[in-house]
Amino acid sequence: MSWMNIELILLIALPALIAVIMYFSAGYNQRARNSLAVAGAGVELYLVFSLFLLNFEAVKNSNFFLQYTIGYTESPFVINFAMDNLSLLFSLIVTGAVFLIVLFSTKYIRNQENSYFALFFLVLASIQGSILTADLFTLYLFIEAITIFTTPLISFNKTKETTRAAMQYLFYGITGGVFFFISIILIYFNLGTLKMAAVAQSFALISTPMQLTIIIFFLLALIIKLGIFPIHFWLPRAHSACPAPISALLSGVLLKVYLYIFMRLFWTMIAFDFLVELHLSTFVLDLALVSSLIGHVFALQADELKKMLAYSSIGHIGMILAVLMLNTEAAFYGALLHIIAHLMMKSGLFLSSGYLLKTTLSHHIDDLKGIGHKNRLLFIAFIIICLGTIGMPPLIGFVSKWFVLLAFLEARHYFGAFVVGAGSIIALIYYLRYISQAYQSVKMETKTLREELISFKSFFKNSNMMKNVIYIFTLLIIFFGLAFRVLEMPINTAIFELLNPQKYIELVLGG
Amino acid sequence: MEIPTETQPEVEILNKLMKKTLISGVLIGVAFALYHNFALMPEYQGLNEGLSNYILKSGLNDTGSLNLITAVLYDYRAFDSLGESTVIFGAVSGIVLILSRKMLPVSSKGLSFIVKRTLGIMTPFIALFGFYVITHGHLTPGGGFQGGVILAAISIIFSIVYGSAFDYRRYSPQTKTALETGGALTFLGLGLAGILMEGAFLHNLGFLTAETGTLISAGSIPYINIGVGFKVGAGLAIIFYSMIQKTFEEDF
Amino acid sequence: MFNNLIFIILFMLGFYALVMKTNLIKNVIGLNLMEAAVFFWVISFSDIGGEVSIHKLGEEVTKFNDPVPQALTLTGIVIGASTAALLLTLIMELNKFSGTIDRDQLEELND
Amino acid sequence: MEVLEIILVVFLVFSALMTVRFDEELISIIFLSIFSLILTALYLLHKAADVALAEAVIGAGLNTAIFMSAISQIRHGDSD
Repeated sequence: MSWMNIELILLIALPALIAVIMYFSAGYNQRARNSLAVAGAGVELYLVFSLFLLNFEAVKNSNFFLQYTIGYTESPFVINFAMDNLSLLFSLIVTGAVFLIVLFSTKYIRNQENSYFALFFLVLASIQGSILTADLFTLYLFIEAITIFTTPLISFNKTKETTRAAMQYLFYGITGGVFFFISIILIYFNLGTLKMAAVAQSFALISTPMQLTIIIFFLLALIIKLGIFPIHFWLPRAHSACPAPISALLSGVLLKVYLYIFMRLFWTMIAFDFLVELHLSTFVLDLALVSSLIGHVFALQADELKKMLAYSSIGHIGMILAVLMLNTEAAFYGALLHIIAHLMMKSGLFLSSGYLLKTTLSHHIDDLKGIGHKNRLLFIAFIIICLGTIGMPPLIGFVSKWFVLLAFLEARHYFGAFVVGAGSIIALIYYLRYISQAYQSVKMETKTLREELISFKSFFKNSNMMKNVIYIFTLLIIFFGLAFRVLEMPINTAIFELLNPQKYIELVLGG
Repeated sequence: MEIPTETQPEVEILNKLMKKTLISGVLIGVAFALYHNFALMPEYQGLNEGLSNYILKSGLNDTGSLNLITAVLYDYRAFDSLGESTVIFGAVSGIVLILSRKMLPVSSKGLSFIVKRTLGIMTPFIALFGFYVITHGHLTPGGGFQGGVILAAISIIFSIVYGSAFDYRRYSPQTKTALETGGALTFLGLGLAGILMEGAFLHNLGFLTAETGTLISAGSIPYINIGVGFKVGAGLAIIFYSMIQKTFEEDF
Repeated sequence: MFNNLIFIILFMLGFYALVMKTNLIKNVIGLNLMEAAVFFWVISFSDIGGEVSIHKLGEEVTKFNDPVPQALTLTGIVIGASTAALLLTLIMELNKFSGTIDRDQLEELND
Repeated sequence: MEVLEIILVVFLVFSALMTVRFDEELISIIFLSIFSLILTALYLLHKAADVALAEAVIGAGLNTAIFMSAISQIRHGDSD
């Protein structure tokens, strides 16, 4: 009996339970609801972190492995949940970011908090589920669940623009889901199993054209979900339409979860050699690099702060995907470090954009005039995070970009190195455009001034928590920039998992 | 709303035609490639080896459910069904969130007297069929999802025949939400009972098992079916009602 | 083996409606067609000429159809229905805001 | 059996074609409903009773109702 690792189920069930409670808390005290939300996310974080601390020695020696089996343990047809070093790392960073986002949203969201938090915690539960599951169909279910639960959150503000963005997001997401389903069913018909580990063992038995079909459908689904170049239109709209915490969730957290699923599928389940054999790895590498370049270039012409940030996300995700495709140890190191860095930076940027844009008339760049004068300290934090994204030396963005660059140079892939450098330079331009705009001193017309002041006053009463969250992100970026070697151990153990999928396979099938 | 078009219509039509042909060509190409690959699929022999073989051999012994699909859905892969009902819960709360303004049901008078009377006679039978499908999920085709949708269909038919305000008055949204939650909690509770009694989440409860083929057999499967049935039925009814409601402002 | 052909035809028809039609409702219908095509293919492919996979009391059936793909399909159908409902709700809202459900017109209104 | 299946499949493809072809949403939805019904029959022929029941109830019943309610709302908005 697998009594031992029941924490894994708890990690999924706890947010789901909180979501149900939240849904029925419509008429109740707002303060109690907010505390419940913070407490729920805090307990989740505590659970994951305690898993890390309790098994510290095991993680260090990279033989950390937890699993839980649902139902009949003796039959081969059961749903497994497994946690190895890679899932632990992702679970840890994702839960940490989500905790901070929840803290931010308790003060940011002012209407219909019950539905908001219900859906938010359902998303958290599905994220944990998709990270922990070792079963393909359950993974499909969780991916669909993420798409369905985030859609109402995107249209939370209920304007024309948000509704349209949400609709587009759902169309693309469901189409991706259909492709994912086809892949899964093809795998089942060929191998008669849905367990990732069992698929990994016998994937070579499938005929080559069928392998190609399966891999292409998986790739299509994930490219749609990640917003890589040919199918990236939905991403900037969806990521800029929703409320700021949801932007942070989508851009900062969810894209990383899809990257994790990508790694799980193409390193643990389908060995990477198949991609190389079928000449798909170079294709995806080039596609991702083009996507990175296009994302950065489009960010140049974006006239809205959040749209610019979303396009910049496309650029960064493309870069991470490209460097993963190099399939070397240095590449993994750079990619994982940049995943962590981008998670912190993009969440921080979106949250601070949410704070800043609450006081302006619109999201347009012209309305940002003088915003730096109004909230000095916060805007300095914003600039620091921007510099991190560009890649300034003492910050984590620099460290991660440096390792990515080294990985490209080591593999003698000079176009990749060029894209990393060019991306940084373009990013410098588009961030400076906004920063200079923010520090322009303007003479405001009295009417606008008064309008802004009114929204200002009512807003600033309760906003210390929001500021603090942004400062926490800033401090984290500075801290990890100086002490990035703290992250070395967990990242290296995660790389061990990517390089030795055999361990995961044996442990899942054996236990 | 009419949008004025400034460009010459011929050019536009030509553009559209070209786009259409191009995309159709691409689609046909992809279709041929797909067909080529799918034609290479080996003849399916899922029964001779692998997991389905296991289920066909010992599914009845393990679960006591005659219907093997129910055995898969509510026992072997019960977690998936739990996730699926969570997806419906999320969709319901999402739709309620999207459409949440001050709303009243559209008031229509409904159909003629004869239809109303006929429906009055029919309703118990439809409900009976729904409950039959739910409770006999482990013996005959059907189960919680299908039966739940049949129950939701009663609600839909009522709104068509009697006018949409009728069902709203009979069963308030609160009742439906309570039913939905009750169903979900039944499912979850049975899962937790599996931990306490059998040592694994959503494990079938052995002590409930009776003689195979009777109504109350197959461990916890009938109870899960009932929970899922209520959940799905109430959830889909909520979705339908949110969609036919009309915003308050438009009535002015 | 003409099931493959039917699958491809239906799938491509659905995909065509999803990509080429500008009416949003037709896009949802296209998505539904795509899903239905996949499910139809799954069921017809997993049919190996056996019985319905339900045991009969007192009878020993030797050949069943595989129940697993059917269970997966069931899950897929239910998810498809709830996504269709969500999509239609969003389209209704969009119609309320902009008075049209045409993709091109929405695009033009936006600029 | 074979003949019945072929006839049904022909009708299936025909109704799918009609669904895509017509610009009027209402006709499309009616054909989608017919499509689902034929699909139900095909599932039954393929000995998948559970899926057939689900398709009949969800595809032909619930989906049609939901589509119709959406259409009626959208049309109502237009006529005002």
